[in-house]
Amino acid sequence: MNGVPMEHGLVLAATLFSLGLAGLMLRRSMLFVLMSLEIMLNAAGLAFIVGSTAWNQPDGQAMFLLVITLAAAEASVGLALMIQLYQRFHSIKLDNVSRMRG
Amino acid sequence: MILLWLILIPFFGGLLCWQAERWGQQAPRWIALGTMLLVLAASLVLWIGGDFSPPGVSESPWLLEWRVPWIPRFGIEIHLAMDGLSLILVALAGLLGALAVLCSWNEIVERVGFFHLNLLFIMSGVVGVFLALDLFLFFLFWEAMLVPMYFLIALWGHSGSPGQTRIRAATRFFIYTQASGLLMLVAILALVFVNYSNTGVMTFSYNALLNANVPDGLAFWLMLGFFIAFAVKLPVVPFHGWLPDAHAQAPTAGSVDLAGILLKTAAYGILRFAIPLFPEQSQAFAPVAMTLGLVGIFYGAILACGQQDIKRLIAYTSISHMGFVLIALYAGSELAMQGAIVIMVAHAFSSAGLFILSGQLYERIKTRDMRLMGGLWGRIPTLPGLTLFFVAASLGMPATANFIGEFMVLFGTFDNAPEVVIIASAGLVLAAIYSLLMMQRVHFGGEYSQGRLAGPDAREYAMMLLLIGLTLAVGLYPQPLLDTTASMVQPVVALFTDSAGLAAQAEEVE
Amino acid sequence: MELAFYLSGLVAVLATVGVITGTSPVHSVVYLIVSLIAVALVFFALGAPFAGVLEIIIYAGAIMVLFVFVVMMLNLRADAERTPPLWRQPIYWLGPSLLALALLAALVALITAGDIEMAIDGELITARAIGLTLFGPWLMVVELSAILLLAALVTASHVGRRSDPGHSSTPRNAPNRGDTP
Amino acid sequence: MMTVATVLSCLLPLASTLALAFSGERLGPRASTLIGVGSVGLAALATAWALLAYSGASQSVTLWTWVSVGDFQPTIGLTVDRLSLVMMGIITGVGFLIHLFAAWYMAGEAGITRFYAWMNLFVFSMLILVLADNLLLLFLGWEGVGLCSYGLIGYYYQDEANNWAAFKAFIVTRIGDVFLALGMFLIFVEIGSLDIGQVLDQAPRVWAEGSATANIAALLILGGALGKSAQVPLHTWLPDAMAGPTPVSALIHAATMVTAGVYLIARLNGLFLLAPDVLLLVGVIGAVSLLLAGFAALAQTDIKRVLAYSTMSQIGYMFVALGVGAFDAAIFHLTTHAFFKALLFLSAGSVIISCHHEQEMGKLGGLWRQLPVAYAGFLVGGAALVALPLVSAGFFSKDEILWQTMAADRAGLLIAGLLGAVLTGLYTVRLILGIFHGEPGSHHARHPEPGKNLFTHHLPLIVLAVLSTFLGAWLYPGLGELFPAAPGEAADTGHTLLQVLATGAVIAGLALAGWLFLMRRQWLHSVVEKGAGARCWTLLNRAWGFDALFKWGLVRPWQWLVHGLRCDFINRGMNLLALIARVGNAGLVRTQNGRVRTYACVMVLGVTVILISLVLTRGGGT
Repeated sequence: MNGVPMEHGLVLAATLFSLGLAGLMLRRSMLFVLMSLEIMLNAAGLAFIVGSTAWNQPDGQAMFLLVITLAAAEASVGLALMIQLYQRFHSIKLDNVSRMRG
Repeated sequence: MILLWLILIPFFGGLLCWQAERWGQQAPRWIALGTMLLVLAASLVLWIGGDFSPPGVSESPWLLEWRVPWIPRFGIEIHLAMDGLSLILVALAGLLGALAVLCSWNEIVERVGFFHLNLLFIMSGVVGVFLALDLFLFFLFWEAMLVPMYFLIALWGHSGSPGQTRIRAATRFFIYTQASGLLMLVAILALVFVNYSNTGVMTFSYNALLNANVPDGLAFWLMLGFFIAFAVKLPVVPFHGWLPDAHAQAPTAGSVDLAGILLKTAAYGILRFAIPLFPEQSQAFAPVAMTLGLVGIFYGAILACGQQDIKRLIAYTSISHMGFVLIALYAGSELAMQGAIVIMVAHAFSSAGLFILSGQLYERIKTRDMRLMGGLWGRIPTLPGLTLFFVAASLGMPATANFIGEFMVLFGTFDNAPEVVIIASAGLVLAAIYSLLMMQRVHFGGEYSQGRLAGPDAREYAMMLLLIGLTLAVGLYPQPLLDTTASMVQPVVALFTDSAGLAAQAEEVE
Repeated sequence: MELAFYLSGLVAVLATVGVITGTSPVHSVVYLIVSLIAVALVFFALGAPFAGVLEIIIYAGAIMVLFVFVVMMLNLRADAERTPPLWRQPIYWLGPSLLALALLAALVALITAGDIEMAIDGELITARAIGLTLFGPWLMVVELSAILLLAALVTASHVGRRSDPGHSSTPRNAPNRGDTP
Repeated sequence: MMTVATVLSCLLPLASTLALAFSGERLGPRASTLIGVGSVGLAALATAWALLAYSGASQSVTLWTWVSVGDFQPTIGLTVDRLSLVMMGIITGVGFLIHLFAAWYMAGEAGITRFYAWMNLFVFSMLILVLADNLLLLFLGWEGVGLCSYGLIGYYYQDEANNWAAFKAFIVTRIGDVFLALGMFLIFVEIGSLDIGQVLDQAPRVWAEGSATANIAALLILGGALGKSAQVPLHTWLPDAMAGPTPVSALIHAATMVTAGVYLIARLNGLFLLAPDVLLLVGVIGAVSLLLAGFAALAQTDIKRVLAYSTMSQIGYMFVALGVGAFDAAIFHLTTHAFFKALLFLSAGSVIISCHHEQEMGKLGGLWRQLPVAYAGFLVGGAALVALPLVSAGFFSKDEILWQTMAADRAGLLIAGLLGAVLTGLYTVRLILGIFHGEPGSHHARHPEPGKNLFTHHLPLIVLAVLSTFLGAWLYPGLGELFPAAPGEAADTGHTLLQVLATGAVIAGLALAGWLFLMRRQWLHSVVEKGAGARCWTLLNRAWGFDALFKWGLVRPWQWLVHGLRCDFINRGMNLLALIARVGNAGLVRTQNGRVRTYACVMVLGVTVILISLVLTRGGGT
């Protein structure tokens, strides 16, 4: 066997993604939700890199750059929202903030 | 072209009324009245000038016809046609429309213009239903009637008995009729597609679809689709839930229109579409339809006796009367079918009379609860006597139109279905019970409260005299009416009975 | 090289588990940084050093610093300590965990069912090649990322600014206060 | 000429009805009375004209064709023959006298206009009933008189009880009318015509004698007749109908409307002859009614109720006559009965008004000196009612009935008739003694205000009194050729014996009455006070409990039904659909709770399901 099979790289990306998803679903604190989102975006980026290196093409890495930009933008806006949230409600628990009554 | 104008006049009249409110409260009323009378006059002119003898083989069965393509790709046309039945119903709609305007003269004081816009739009839709021959156009008008009626109930209705709001009644009315209308749309589309796959021509034309060769099993379901749509509007008993609420909450004009014309569109639909399009299936379905009619007669009568609200009582009597119409339509004899038409006209007069009277009563004593009435005979001049007349008409007193209709139906049905007639006759006793109960509770007995109330003014008196005159005229000399519709009814009866004959032959051959 | 991949992959997974199960925000943030660095190592192992470097600089460096700042600024420790009793109960985490597991299983099944006969031999993709791609056919994407970042910057500075202290006593009744100048 | 007179006599009451009905309250009581009484007077004159112009042959006039659809061709057409002329004479003649009396009786009442409008409409409807040349038009008159009866029984509308009496009268007769209507349907379907002449012509050709269909048709018609003529079992409305003003009771519930059933059966005699079993049933029902009503009349305390049961009983005689095929005798008795019963009711009305609306026998008494005219009226009318031999009109007609019954060999009916004669004597004597003799029972009876008006009070009573004597019987022209031969026309043996027998029955009744009510009054009181006697009294007073039977058999179940269905359960069933929608709504709303985690979970669930299904299909595909 020569090198890492591509499946393994993808499975790693999938595992990270699922973990991020689980965090998103489990946690009520907005901080953890944002971190889970970061994990998921990162997993997506990993998948791009795996693809890029497997095909030996640089395009995947360009996509990774886009993903990382997105993550940065998302983190900055999300954190800004979180600060605002905390100032208004003195809590970052998303359940406390929800106003919809089903 | 005059057919198109019959639809457009109320439409434009409605728009004019809406705008005319800026010129004062009275302007929309006069405009609406004028428009209604114009439609009435136009139909009367057509009636006097028309030739209603049975058409020859090559002649068109229509008195007037007007068609232009509308959406040629789907074979949809604006195809209007008028025969005796449509003419009578259009004239009836014009008359009751005028009465509806008159009876809301003092009742409606808010948004007068918009009110009359809705009244005239209903009128426009109803006339369209009576004239449309293209099935798509028919469906369009069928649905177009609902919206203004919805507004009429929802915006100007009484917030009557506790727990029953007018919005709720309006919504219920809308949902019932809309849902059933969609069922009809499905049936229409299925019919058109079957015809398309058979002939390769996409058309919604009535004449073409009459000859559509629909497979037996499917035809039965399509017939049922049409039937249920009309049954909801008629209303036939399991689908009657909207009627009492709508009547009880609607303003007087709404009740008059609803009972006088809107219910008739259903009977018209059965007569024009459900039976001719599917004669064999209708024939097979007749026992069920008649049973439903019987159930309607008794159920309506029993419930009418249990009501406290005078308008609900009248509404349930409508269900009972429409039971007779349903029986007649499926009896398969000319006499019965003509009788059904007479009942339709008679019921329009008598129920309009009763609704207008209960509206006038409401204006005087501000309640529709019969427990709060009693002894009004001594308190209001003339009005109770007028009520008694319409009560007598409603219980089928001879010399009123209702008697002619009911007895023609019973005479005509007895040959084919004596058992149905025997049971339905008991309905005559029930009619007497609920009609007189109303009289007892409202006008007789001890006086619930003191004080003399105003009698009818000239406007109210004239409306009542007109309705009484018409009821008596039709009751004593219905022949002009019958002659007008004969040429329309005879082919339908022939279709109905022929298909029975054919079915019997087919069975023998097998 | 394979060894580096598998080892850092394992570290990344474990660190991520630490992130989502952690109770203290600060610990979680640190776990996340570990996870990101491990992923960066994976990139190196796969032969994408440019991406690895970017991962460390931007993710672990810039973004996570933001997180740390916010955690410190809001002093979230106290908030975090109150949570455990609630979410230790299996009812709260069993469902989502099983769901994520099922998704993972489905993904893995799909990936392995593909029969991809492809291996990553660790050949380097140089920064030059990436640069040529980025400023060649992907120029539009770069411009778009720039605009996205600008937009994020404007948004974050607008949303995140300190609101008018006069209204903070009745926060729930004035939800649109962010719009007032 | 005759037809013009006939149409005129119909139109005059109708015209006055319309004039009165649409005048509102502009006409004063005087003008209303003038129009109301005058029009019927003119109608009576027109009828007299028609009688004079009558040539012996029946004449028809068709005004217009009512409805014409296929075979269904009923007309608005009148036929005048002997029978209708006799009926017209009674309706307009007796009707006019009663109207005249009403002018005295109703003076000072509120709503005179309404009263005369109803009365004239009644006269019109009744005339249409007897003149109609087809069954549908007859039905118009038939229902019309029912409606007028409703309106007039409930004339004093403020009292709830009167209205319910009117309601009951209308509904019970309406039940009979439905049978009549069904009979009409059957006749039309089988014979193909509603014209009475054609029906009678065709019926023997279509139906064999005694065939099932003929029996059913006759039975249905009989049902209609029973309702209108208040015979068992549809008789319960008549005593309650006495709630109306007394002239109404005289005109509608004694002289004319209640005898419409007799007229109907006589008119359709050919149909009933085809159904001998039903004809016999007519006689049996008549006999039962006459006995039941005769007994019930013994135990009434209200003088009008006594007269009401007496009317039922006398109509029972007419039914007996019809039952043995003696149609002429039935109409004869109808005529004389119209005279003497109208007289009795009007005299009773005179007493009632004089004593300030007191009509309980117990509170009257000893009035014969103060109210001589009413007393005379009661004596003459009572004599005719008990059929006092030779001097009274009732004797001749009742004798004819009994004789025909004997000639037809119906021993049972004959015995019932004779027993009925004894009962008639009993209750008549009791009635007269109760009102005019003995001690006054109340203040009003001690100081009555007798009617003094010669024209409107004395004249009708005197004319009717004259007609109730043998003169009235002589006036009856006989309808011989109109009906098939009655059984008694052939034989004559035993007629004298029967007359003696009948006279004996009358005398026995009177003697028994005299003995009981004059000699043994105290004993009688003690018997009905307690024990079996009291129970007997209650049973008779309630007329054998038919009212309770109807109440528990029909009215209560109906009320339960109405009450049970009031909620409109079928509609509730349709509302189930709405309920389902609402439950679904409640369930789905719960998912829209604004929690990101829930949304994420649902999204992930969806993605997972899609992916798993992808895996499975791929596994299956390759």
